[in-house]
Amino acid sequence: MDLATFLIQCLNALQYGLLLFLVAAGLTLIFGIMGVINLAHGSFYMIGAYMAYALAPVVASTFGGGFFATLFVGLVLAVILGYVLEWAFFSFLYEREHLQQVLMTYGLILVFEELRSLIVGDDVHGVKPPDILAGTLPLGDVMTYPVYRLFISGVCLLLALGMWFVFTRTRLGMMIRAGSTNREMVQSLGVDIKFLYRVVFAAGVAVAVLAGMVAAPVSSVYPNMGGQVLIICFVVVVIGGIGSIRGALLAALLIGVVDTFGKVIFPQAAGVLVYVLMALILLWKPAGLFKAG
Amino acid sequence: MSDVLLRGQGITRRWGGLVAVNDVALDLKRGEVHAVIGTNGAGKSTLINILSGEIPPSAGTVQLLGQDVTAWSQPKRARAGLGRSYQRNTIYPGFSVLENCRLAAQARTPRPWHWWQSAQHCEASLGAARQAAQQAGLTEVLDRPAGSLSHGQKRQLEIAMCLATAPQVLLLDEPLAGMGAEETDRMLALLATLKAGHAILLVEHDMDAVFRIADVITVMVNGAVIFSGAPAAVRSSPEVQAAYLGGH
Amino acid sequence: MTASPKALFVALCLGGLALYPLAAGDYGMDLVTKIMVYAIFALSLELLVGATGLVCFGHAAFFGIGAYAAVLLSPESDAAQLLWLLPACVAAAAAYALFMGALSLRTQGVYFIMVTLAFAQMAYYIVHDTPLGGGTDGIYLNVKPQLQLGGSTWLDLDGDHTIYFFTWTALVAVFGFLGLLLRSRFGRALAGIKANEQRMRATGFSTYPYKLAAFVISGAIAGLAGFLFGVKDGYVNPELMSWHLSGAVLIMIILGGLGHLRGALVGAFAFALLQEFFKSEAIFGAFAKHWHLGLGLTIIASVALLPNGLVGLPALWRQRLLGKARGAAPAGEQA
Amino acid sequence: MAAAELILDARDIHAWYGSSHVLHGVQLQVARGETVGLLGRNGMGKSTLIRSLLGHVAQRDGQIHLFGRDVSRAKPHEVARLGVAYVPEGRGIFPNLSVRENLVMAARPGRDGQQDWTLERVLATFPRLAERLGNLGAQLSGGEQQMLSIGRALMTHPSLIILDEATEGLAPLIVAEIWRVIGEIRAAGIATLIVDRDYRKVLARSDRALVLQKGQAVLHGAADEVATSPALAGFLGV
Amino acid sequence: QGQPPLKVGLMLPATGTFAALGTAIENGFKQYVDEQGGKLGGRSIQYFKVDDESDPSKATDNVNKLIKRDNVDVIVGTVHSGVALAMARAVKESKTMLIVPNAGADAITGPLCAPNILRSSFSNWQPGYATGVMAAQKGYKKAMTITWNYAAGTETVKGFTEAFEKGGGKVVKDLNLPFPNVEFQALLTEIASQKPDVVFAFFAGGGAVKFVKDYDAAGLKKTVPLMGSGFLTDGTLEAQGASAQGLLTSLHYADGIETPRNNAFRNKYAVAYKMQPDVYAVQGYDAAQLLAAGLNAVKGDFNKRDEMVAAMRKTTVDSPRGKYTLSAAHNPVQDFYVREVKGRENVQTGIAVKVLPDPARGCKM
Ligand SMILES: Nc1ncnc2c1ncn2[C@@H]1O[C@H](COP(=O)(O)OP(=O)(O)OP(=O)(O)O)[C@@H](O)[C@H]1O
Ligand SMILES: Nc1ncnc2c1ncn2[C@@H]1O[C@H](COP(=O)(O)OP(=O)(O)OP(=O)(O)O)[C@@H](O)[C@H]1O
Ligand SMILES: [Mg+2]
Ligand SMILES: [Mg+2]
Repeated sequence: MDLATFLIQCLNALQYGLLLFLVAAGLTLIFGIMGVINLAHGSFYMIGAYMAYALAPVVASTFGGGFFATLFVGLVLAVILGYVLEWAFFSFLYEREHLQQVLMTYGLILVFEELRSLIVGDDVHGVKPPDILAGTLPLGDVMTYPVYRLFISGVCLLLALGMWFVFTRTRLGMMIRAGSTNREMVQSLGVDIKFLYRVVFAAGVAVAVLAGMVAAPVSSVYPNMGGQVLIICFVVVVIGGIGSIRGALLAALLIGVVDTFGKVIFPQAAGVLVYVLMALILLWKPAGLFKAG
Repeated sequence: MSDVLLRGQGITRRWGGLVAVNDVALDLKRGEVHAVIGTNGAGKSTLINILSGEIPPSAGTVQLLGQDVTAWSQPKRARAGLGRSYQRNTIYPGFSVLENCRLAAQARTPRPWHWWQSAQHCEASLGAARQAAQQAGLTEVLDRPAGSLSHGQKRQLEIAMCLATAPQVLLLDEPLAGMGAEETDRMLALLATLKAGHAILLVEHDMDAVFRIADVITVMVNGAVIFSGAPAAVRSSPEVQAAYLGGH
Repeated sequence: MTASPKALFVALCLGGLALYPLAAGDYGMDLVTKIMVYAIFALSLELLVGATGLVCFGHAAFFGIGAYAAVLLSPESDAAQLLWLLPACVAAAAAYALFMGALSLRTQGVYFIMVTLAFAQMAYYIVHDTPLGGGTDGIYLNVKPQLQLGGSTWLDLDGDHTIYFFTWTALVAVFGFLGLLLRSRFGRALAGIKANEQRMRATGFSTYPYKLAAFVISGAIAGLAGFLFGVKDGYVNPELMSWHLSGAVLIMIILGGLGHLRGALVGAFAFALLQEFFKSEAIFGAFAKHWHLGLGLTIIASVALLPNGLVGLPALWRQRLLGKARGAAPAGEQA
Repeated sequence: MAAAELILDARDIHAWYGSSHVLHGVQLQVARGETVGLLGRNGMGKSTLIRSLLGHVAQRDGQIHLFGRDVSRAKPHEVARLGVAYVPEGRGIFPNLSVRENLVMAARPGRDGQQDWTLERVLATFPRLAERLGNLGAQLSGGEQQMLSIGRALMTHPSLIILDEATEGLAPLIVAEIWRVIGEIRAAGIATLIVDRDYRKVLARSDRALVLQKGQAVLHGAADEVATSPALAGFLGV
Repeated sequence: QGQPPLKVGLMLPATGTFAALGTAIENGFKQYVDEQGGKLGGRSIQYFKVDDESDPSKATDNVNKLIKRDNVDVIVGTVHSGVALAMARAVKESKTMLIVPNAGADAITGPLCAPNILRSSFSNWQPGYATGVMAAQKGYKKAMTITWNYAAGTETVKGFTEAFEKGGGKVVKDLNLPFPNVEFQALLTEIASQKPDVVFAFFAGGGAVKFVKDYDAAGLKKTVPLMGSGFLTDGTLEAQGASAQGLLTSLHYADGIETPRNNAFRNKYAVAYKMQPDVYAVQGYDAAQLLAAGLNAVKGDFNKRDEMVAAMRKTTVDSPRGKYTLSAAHNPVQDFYVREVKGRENVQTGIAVKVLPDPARGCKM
């Protein structure tokens, strides 16, 4: 591998890592910080991607807006969806055995996937990036780099920074983290934990949906797309250390590197490399790279 | 010499920059209640954790019954006769009080691999469990789920579980905390009878109790021992007065 | 007194299963054989999750290894000897469980879940990406194993009834074994570890060997289930090791009710029969195509209405009848 | 005293855990600025009474008025926002938050807008905490956690503070300090409800006291009357 | 007459990634049956359906539902190769007839071939081989291949390599990524650094969409021509948009086959199902034709199985794709078209290989 190729691969690794973080960010909130084992995360991501596809014409005809208007409408819908979901399906689960959440979210996966099939069908769709971001930049003599991917990286960094700030630097973030260990005490301090958690859940869903919408132009939109990202999202959150946003970002970048170079250098083992990485890291640091703090 | 059941030497533990336990030495003798008192955060619980093998020391050695056990795991030390209680409750909330004690007693009954034998018929561990529960004053609630006990009752159970393992050395971390007056009296009486065959380390903030029962008192401040001696000497030490007792 | 209705329930279930072939056709037998295999598989996981509190998300690896071993160790065009094939398959699964458990038990909680997943994925990719086991297409078992003693064949697993009763026997044996195991001192120690491992260590239990033993026993039983599956179908495929299957078996035991052996049994049956029900063209006509919807909604409803899984149903009814449903008890105080 | 405005008025409180009936019609009144001691042996229902008042017990019954508002059915956070702070037995520290975060997240101005319990003042009251500001709650010693729990309650500028075994596990010097702080709180006109095993101190510092026995109020009255009651020793088992 | 209806089991994916393919196959099959007035060989048809979920670990049970529960005479299925292999295994034991309307696993008409197993689609090797011929004819010398690391991918690539190297080219590197990973960037960079004359890709569904778009976005489409087995651009063109324009692929079906047979088929399909037919619909349609050929020969008497299979083996299927026959191993011997993406269509621009038989390696029948 010559230097130029190596550098491009590094860029690929970085970009893929950031994309992974973006996709896993919603899970970082709902699973990492709230402590809800949310298998339906992939479904939220899928819903986002399908929104980017199905909502665009509707938004265009009613508001005349483009990609960003769709994004906005999608986010509003996602917050509502998350809020209602928490109220209907999760609010009574916190006091129960954690594994009940596994069952609940598994049920939700099935329902969402089937509703998707009933509403938009089983076809594969593409989503166009917005025109201003549709260009490419030259990279080496034969390759180019799509601007939209840079945009994704930017969104991801902003999101990471924003999440990190809210959760470690604001009182709101402290209350949310406190709620994951002792709900009763948080209530005794005058915080409406039910409402707070409903809002955080909604935010988590919104972030997952945002990821789906932003990633749709590069990932395309197809049945079962949620199931495919689910496990890797958990891997990201767990390697990073549950509840740590820095950790998740670092983990995503690490996976990006391992996956990118793994495919090139050990193609036969590429599938297993991520898991080997996770096993090694957790055997070395049994609570992930960063303990939540 | 043979009466020294547990000996710690040069025990030190650092947490990052903080020296939680600083070069502490102490001997626990059979027939003696050795109280360790000290300000909050002085390192008393950390010391117990090191002696019992829960965390490794940064430096220092621990000898149990004349053997160097510094490298032993906690369960191994426990089986060799080292029992401890926790400052915070660590009971099994879902089990009955009796089962809590029985399980503790089971640790020293042999042949756990007899998988076809029901645990309920393990007479040895049941007997020890009943006795321990009775000693700790829990006879009336034997069949209650431990999780439904009041705070004070849970504290009693904590001690009962420790006794059920029939240890020779008892490391008790604030056993009286949360107990009412009556239970405190009973616990002190219990410790007085246990003393004969055991070496007891008692960490406690209830000074009335400490002065009633302790034979030796070690005072820790900021990880280090500032004083060690007979109760009367401790009470009259101005240093200890200033750092800890505050006119008690 | 509370034990006897439960024991009666289990006895009735197992007895009913023994009599089932009298009434069933080929397909029914086939279906119930499969469900019994899953029940054994679920029981093995129940030992870890329900009894020891170790949530293993890689259990399909042992299942798959048992199944693959059954195929790979069988001669190309001869019947394998059951007497050594079965132990060999179980041992292969147990060996991987020993390796996986020895390492992954260093971690705890969700991290444990993910490490077990990682090791299972490694096994998955080994059969998926190498020609060892036929790659993605999987491999066939040409001749099913037989039990031969003294020159005559006592048992030939090629036959619906034989495999049915062989599986049934295995199920009864596993259930009985686990039932005894959990009542024993070993089982109580596992329960203690589930409740509070730190305290167990302080009382003198070396918890690691206990957990490892539970892990290996569980892996071995899952291997047994895998063996039965491989022999029954005569075809194995990497998907037998995929996380989807690990997840499905976890769903079964949660659905059935954690912490009870009969929960695994009930869960396996409920999960499989619910699928059958919603997939049934006869009942749902063209909408059967969307069977996921019905299944998903049923699962959601069961979480909402049955906090302790299906085995909690009788208690719930009893409570209703006595009119004592005063709302859920408050959560225990924070430890 | 009795003429003073009642800030807490609880009547006929019942509580259940599952099917066990733990409180049988208890009355409890706290007037503005008053200190009330709650006594009883282990397991008699002191904490349950407190948790019922705060809305933490799911199965409860009775009328509770707080600052004139009916809170018989209120949610715990609504009760807290009326100006009630709670130092639970077992401390209830957030283990995954640092000491500073434990304190800062609780900060809230009082009913009348007071802001005097600042972080600085809490740290000055408990200097030990100042040294451990960056440590996680889980890393504190037992006594440090207790200080943190009290400090956190003060940060909410309560009008009524409920201390359930607040001195458990504290060194005598600190205990003395806590009693001094309680005195200070009292002097500042904050009402307090105290459960503590040192019944003499409780009675000495309270205006009124209530003794619980098996979920029933068996003694109730001015603190000095209770203190001299011949039955007291029997109820407390001393 | 008076014969009971013929029981046809449709084991197709109704859920998951391949759900749309399952629908198309079912539609195609039913269309032919409807064209025959709802009867084949004089017998009306009763359908039994099972969702195979594209999950091989459930395949045996699912196929047993049809064989043992519903006692069907014929099974039509499926899309996923792993599932189809399990089905092949089950029907070998039960002797139920199986017609495979898509799954391309070489083994089905290779080592596993059997009198009661037929295929109306293709073998993985075939489109790969045809594309290889195309690439060699274009004069490319140095090729790279890229696919998922699973059987369908590697078998197709094998076909391509065989033809391409026979035609004088050289495959310099096979790139792989684990199924169903869709992060191609690293491998695209690898392609860019090696600069081959042509790249051969095998992907399908969502992966195909993403690959073609990424290939274009990386600027490679302009510098290194991309070719693929037809699945790269089938059913995905709407999603791939401009990125797919001009791509050359090879398959046994294409748009713009202007034969009366094809036009009639397409018109009827569009009216009946309100969507355009694709290759999967054709394969389903042909599965029904194949079955009809057999049944007609025995006048609907399903007991004359040998006669029936012999008739099917000898028949010339008048498919919308063009006429074809079955090989001895029961795989279509068919033409492979050169197809170019124009707009939303894979337009037929020529024929890559005429009457291409599958080598049927390992078939002993
Ligand atoms: N895991 C840890 N990481 C960092 N610091 C710790 C940790 N555990 C304990 N400490 C610190 O070590 C010091 C000694 O703690 P220890 O629990 O031994 O005190 P103690 O003497 O038992 O106090 P108390 O009487 O309040 O229980 C405390 O300042 C505590 O904050
Ligand atoms: N979560 C619970 N579930 C069931 N029973 C409980 C629960 N908590 C407490 N109890 C029972 O309710 C009764 C009253 O308990 P409570 O905690 O109020 O006592 P207390 O007076 O505060 O005692 P202590 O001084 O020991 O803290 C006790 O008998 C106790 O066993
Ligand atoms: Mg301590
Ligand atoms: Mg209490």
